[in-house]
Amino acid sequence: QAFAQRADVTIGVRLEPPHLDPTAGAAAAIGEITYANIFEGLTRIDRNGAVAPGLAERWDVSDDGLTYTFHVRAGVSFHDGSPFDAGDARFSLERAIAADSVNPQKVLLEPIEKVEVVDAHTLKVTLKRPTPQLPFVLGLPALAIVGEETAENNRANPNGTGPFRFARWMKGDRIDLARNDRYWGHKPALSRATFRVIDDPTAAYAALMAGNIDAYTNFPAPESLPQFEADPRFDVVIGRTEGKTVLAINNAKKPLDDIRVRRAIAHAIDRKAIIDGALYGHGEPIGSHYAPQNPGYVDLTGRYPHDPEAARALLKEAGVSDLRLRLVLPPPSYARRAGEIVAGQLRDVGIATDIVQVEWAQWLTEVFRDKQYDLSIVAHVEPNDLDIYARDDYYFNYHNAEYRALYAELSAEQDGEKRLALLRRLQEKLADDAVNGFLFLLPKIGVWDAKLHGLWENAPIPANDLTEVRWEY
Amino acid sequence: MNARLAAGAAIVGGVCALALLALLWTPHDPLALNVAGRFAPPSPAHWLGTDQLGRDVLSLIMRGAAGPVGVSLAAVCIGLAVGGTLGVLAAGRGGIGAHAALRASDFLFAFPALLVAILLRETLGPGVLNAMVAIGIFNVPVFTRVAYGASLPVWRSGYVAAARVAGRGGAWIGVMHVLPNIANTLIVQATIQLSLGVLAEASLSYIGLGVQPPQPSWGRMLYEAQTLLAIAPLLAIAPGLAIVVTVLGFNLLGEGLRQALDPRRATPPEPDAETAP
Amino acid sequence: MIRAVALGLVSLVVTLIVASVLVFAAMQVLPGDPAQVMLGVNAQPDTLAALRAELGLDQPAVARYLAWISGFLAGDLGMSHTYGVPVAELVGERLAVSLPLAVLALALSAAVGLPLGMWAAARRGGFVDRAVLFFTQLGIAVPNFWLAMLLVLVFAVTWRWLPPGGFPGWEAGAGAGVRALVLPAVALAVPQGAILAQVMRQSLIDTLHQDFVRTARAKGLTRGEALRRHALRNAIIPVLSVMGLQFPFLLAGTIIVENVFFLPGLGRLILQAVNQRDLIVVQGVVMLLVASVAAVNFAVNIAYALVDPRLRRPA
Amino acid sequence: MTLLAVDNLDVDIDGRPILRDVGLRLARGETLGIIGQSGSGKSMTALALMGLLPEGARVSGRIALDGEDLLRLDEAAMCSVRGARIGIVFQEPLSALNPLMTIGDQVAEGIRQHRRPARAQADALARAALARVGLDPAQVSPGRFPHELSGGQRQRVAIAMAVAMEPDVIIADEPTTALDVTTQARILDLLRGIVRDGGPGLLLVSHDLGVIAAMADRIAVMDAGRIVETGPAAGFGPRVRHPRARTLLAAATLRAEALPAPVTARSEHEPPLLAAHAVSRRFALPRAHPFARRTYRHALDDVSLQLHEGESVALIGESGSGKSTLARLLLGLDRPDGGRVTYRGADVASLPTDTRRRMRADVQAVFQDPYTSLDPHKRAGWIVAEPLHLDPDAGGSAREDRVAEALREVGLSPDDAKKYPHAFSGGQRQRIALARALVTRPRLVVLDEAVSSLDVSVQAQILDLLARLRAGHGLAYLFITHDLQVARAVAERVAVMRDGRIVEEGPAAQVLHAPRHPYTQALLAARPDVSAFAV
Ligand SMILES: Nc1ncnc2c1ncn2[C@@H]1O[C@H](COP(=O)(O)OP(=O)(O)OP(=O)(O)O)[C@@H](O)[C@H]1O
Ligand SMILES: Nc1ncnc2c1ncn2[C@@H]1O[C@H](COP(=O)(O)OP(=O)(O)OP(=O)(O)O)[C@@H](O)[C@H]1O
Ligand SMILES: [Mg+2]
Ligand SMILES: [Mg+2]
Repeated sequence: QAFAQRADVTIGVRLEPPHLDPTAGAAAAIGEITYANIFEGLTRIDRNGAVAPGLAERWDVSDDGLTYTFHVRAGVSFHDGSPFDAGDARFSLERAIAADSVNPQKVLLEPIEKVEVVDAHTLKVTLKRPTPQLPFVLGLPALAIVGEETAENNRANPNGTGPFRFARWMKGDRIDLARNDRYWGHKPALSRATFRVIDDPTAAYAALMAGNIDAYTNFPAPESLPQFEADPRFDVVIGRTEGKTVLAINNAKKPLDDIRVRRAIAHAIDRKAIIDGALYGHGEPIGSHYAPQNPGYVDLTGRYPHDPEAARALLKEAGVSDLRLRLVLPPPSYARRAGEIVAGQLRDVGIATDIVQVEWAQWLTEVFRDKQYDLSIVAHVEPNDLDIYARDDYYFNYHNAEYRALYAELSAEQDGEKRLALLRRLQEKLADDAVNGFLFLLPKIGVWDAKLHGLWENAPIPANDLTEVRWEY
Repeated sequence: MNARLAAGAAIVGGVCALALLALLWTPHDPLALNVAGRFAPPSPAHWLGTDQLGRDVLSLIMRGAAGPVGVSLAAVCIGLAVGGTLGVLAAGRGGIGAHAALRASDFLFAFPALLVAILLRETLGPGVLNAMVAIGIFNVPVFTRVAYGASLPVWRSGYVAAARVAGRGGAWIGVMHVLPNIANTLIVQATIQLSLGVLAEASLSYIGLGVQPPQPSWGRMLYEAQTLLAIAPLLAIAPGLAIVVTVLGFNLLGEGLRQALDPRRATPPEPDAETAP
Repeated sequence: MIRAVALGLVSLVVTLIVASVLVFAAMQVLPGDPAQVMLGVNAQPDTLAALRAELGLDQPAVARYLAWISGFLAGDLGMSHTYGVPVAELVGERLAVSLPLAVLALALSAAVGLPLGMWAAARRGGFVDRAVLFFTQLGIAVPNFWLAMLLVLVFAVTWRWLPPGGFPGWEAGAGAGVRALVLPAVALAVPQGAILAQVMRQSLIDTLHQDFVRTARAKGLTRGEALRRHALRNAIIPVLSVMGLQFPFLLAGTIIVENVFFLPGLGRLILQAVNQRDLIVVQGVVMLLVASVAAVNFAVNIAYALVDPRLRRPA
Repeated sequence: MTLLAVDNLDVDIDGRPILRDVGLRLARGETLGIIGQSGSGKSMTALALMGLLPEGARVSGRIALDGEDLLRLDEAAMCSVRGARIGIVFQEPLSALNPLMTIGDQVAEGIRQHRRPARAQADALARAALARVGLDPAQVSPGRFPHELSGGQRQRVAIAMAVAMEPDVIIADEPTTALDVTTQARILDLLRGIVRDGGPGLLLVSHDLGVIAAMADRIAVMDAGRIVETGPAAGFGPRVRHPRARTLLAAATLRAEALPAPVTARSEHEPPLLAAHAVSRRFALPRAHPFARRTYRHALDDVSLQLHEGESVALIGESGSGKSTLARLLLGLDRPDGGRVTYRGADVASLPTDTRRRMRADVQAVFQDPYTSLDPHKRAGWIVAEPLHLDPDAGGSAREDRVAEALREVGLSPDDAKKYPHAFSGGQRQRIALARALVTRPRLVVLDEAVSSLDVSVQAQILDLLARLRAGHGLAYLFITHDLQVARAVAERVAVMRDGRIVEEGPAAQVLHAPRHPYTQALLAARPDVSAFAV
């Protein structure tokens, strides 16, 4: 066709990032804009969730698993023109580990003993104990490599090594990126990219329909998908995230500390109705805290079939009647919608619920920090996060010695097969104890212009990697 | 009784009756989910069909009336109690105190109800009480102004002077003379505020600050129906119409009352009958 | 006149001081820790403490108030916790959207509402009057978010005449900016215009009953001339005060409409700031609103004085 | 040829008959006075001539101006008649003027409307018209706004607007009712002058016989929408036949022949019942800006007045002279800025509670307006009983008896206690107010313009009643009025106020017949003579 090749794209995002420094904020929205576009790490996580080389071309692991040697690329420079070398990498890591660090992934770097520069292109990381996860961790958005001089300005004026540089931010409306012509790697096809903040599902629908945006990679209103599917202008792509959506249960609170009550709740839940009702059928049921796409997954969804009779019987056995629970719901629509359905299902087995809708700030303090809740619904989007059930102070209040022992075993285990076996046992343990109500894996619903190619189908981490995005007519 | 008054009274009466009835009886349990039977079109079993979770829309609309009606009533009571008292006192006392009271109530105008509701939600947690207080606060300055304006001439009237000469104190005068004489004005304003209150409650529920789920609310129904317009337009039309009709009803009632109670329309006093010898 | 100006300034200052204390106090009782919100679920206690210190949240409340207010007086509204940019800059950017939007909405509502009200008053009791009354009542009763949604569906999605939302920025040209504001302004203006039409109508009818209108007619003016030359100016005073009340409402009461049209306005800023516990931004915006209410009151009073000579020179 | 001829004029408003078969004749240079009670249709007649009847009015009959029937004219033609050929002066001088327009513009507007002259020319004509009514542009700038003028000046502006176009007919609807006697006299002079030199016909509407007597060549009496009597002014009274017209005239020309004698002999040593000692009261005027010095209006300036047991005192003076302010101080409704008010010799400001209650029971009041002095939401019985809490003897069933007694005393029936104020006429309401004042068996009643808003005939009845009560109970009165006639009828002693001071005080006979102070003399001289109406 005679059209000039388009080289710009406008992508809708639900939340505006508070700032653009992924090393200083937990908001997923930061990564959704900066990851792989502006900032790069030593490693990167690709569209399938696998670890791939980033600013480190390759790395070697010592036999005891305690020393990692990263060979960083030559000829890389930051957007401001200053060159990148192993010193920048060390600075970035040390900055993240430091006592006054505000890095949201600081906890994952705890095994690091020290970071040394061997030469300009070699970095040595020494660990306190074997941590096979390290290359994956270093690929997370928060472990982006930053320049020493510009690190403190990244919030408003991010300076990275990625294929796009930051151009402009109209707060509340859009963030513009422009191609970095000095990029070390493969040049992206796009010369400009715009992220527009569109929070309201109806507005997102209208913006797509009216051609105001080209893509919405995490579309919040699955109910309108049939219209996009029927419209040849659009591609609808349903992928996976790592978002294990659970009905979190406060395991320390009476009578929820009684396993029979938790099992009754598990029986009361009808995942199909929830997935149909809240996600219009898009979403996979899960039976434990583990995503189906990951190695070692076991399908435990049959462990507690939907059975109101059984639920009622269990409650009776536990001597619980007139149970009234507080269901605290954070803002995302999957939580609000699923919450309403869960409340209805619990009502069917004689458990009354008070729904309390809160914003994140309140959820974080009330539920997450102070553990003042009975039930809540939230998607845990961190990959490989079985450790949260082994933590002392996690909001589920699940304190189980057996699980912790198993998890400790897993952490130290280097052997692949054994790891998988342990992973399975951990999943089964969680399901057995009915720690939480395990609902579904959050789908990644992408709607974009049919001529747009190269966007991620799945979301192993929250990101909109634009390196391979292009228009094809 | 004029036409507007009649229409307004009929609508408001109908909505209130429906809200009360819904507490005792609805065609279906408005909270009963049936995801498999969602988006059913209107049928004899479900007059307005079912919603995205298979609930009966008519039952939801009926039960949903309690929110706007209850909230706006409570909010008007707050406005009347605080604003009315403030206005009457300010008019009776006069001076710097009155000036301060009026300024203070005007000051509340600077805080849109929505903002107050958001702040309240963050401090007290979400719930219908916040909506009442937020809209109530919004009503305070309105009633202060109205009560002040209406009671000022009453405080200066001959019969208040006469009551003072009769040895009566300010409290007696305020209650026995001023209040009954400004009641009409306050009632008219109250119906107008009620209509605004219904609208405000709908807006607050629309952004999740009103009645909490699973209890149905018109504003939230509208919010949820927005993305379903193409699939089930009735889901958006039904609560929208319910809001419009209710607001219109209170509005008509207010306008009708204003007309009926307008002193200009009152029949002129009979000419003196005493001139005959 | 001088009296009005001076009194206005004094009450503006008092209002702002009272508001600042109230707002600051309200912010203190908000539950939720700004640092926690910024750092999310994986934040470690020492990380949180570090951030709190960085934001100055470890200081006692009184000290923070004094720091804030003294900065405020010096024209420094502080730094946004989340964005890390000066609040003034943030508010300025949003005002560049909200202010034109409010002005446009007010202008639209006045441009439509006032003539409608006049027309109805001139034909009171007639068909026009009834029609205006009916439609204005409907206009008031329709929730504006509902209207906004319909406008988007019709004018943006179906006909594609206007953008469905967003704001391209004024540097994209005044035309593009105004185009982006048309639909939201209409959504806001419909109920406000309906109110203005009703107020205008009532006020005109009240004025038309007054003796001086009869005097004017006795001089030989026609009904229309008497209305235009005598009743209108007298009737405009209550209309002015209603417009004065509407303006701050339009400036900030538009969170919902801003959401539907994903406009980067003040309403969304405040909502976002509350949710992210960016207290200093909330404080700043609320102060701005209070100041604008006071300023508009002030302007309305001046406008009264311009319209009404009785307020210019006391008898 | 008659200038204006009205025949068979009928007006209905919303189906209610307002005017019936009204017929009038007016010649050039002639003044026709229309009198009649309130509500008899005088204003409606005037408005019908202007074609300015309220909405919903239906007119039939004939209004011929120089032989042309105005009722046949279309609206545009009628507009060119209004102002140009018929001018009208309305009653209320403040509300009849547009507050937002300068007086010059308001006068010029009519000129521009009809003659379409150049702006400067219109302004010049307006200045001339203003000068003609005594508002010399050098002193009263045409650039002033109505609120910057006194009541009399405003009325002059209204007249200037009416005469600026040299109309053939001038209608003046109660042009002086809102004004005090001295201003009234000046306005009437002005109107008389205009009729004399310009030769227009003047239709003068008033319920005040004094005004009509001073002005009219011929007189028409209206009653219930009809003209019941017409004739030349000279010797009008004796010729009147219609019974309603006769009562009207009789009441208006009433003379209080017998001054009521003091009932109780009082001892010189007893302190006065109620007294003001050198009181002053000032009101802050609005400041130009917050830092300006406060300025005050001295409503009362060093005023002393003593009211003894059984005595009847009249306080007269023109509007704004401070009469009501003094009454409010005496009644304890307001506090003086200087001086003292005493009750039986004790300072009112520091009375012990029981004495205060006694004072409240002893001193009662009746106020001016019969329509606002009764709470419309309370029954007459409740209203009358309101002060009874002051009287320990009036508990339980005694209460009802006392109310019934008070009602009977003022000539109402005890059954009236159940009715609401709106069911009573103006005169009856003032009786209820009086009953309320009497129910505690007071020693003194302060009557602030208690009869001024009543019809003359009703006025007479109330005055009669007061005289009887005084004779029966030995009541003392403080009678505040701007009406000399009334003062003459009730008072033994008269005090004259002007600008917040008492300028003359003495026995009624002396002050009203041989005044010493020039102001009192002017007041008496300004009073029009109504003897022509004596029936
Ligand atoms: N706008 C109106 N609509 C209906 N009836 C009216 C209206 N104005 C006056 N009337 C009635 O018309 C009758 C005559 O009123 P009009 O004003 O002519 O009396 P008036 O003789 O001028 O009395 P006053 O001395 O009190 O001015 C009264 O019964 C009055 O109630
Ligand atoms: N509350 C007040 N505030 C300010 N000025 C007042 C107040 N009350 C009275 N005045 C002024 O005091 C002066 C005397 O008023 P007052 O009412 O005593 O006059 P009056 O003799 O009773 O007049 P009228 O015959 O019109 O009733 C007037 O100039 C009036 O404007
Ligand atoms: Mg009249
Ligand atoms: Mg007075």
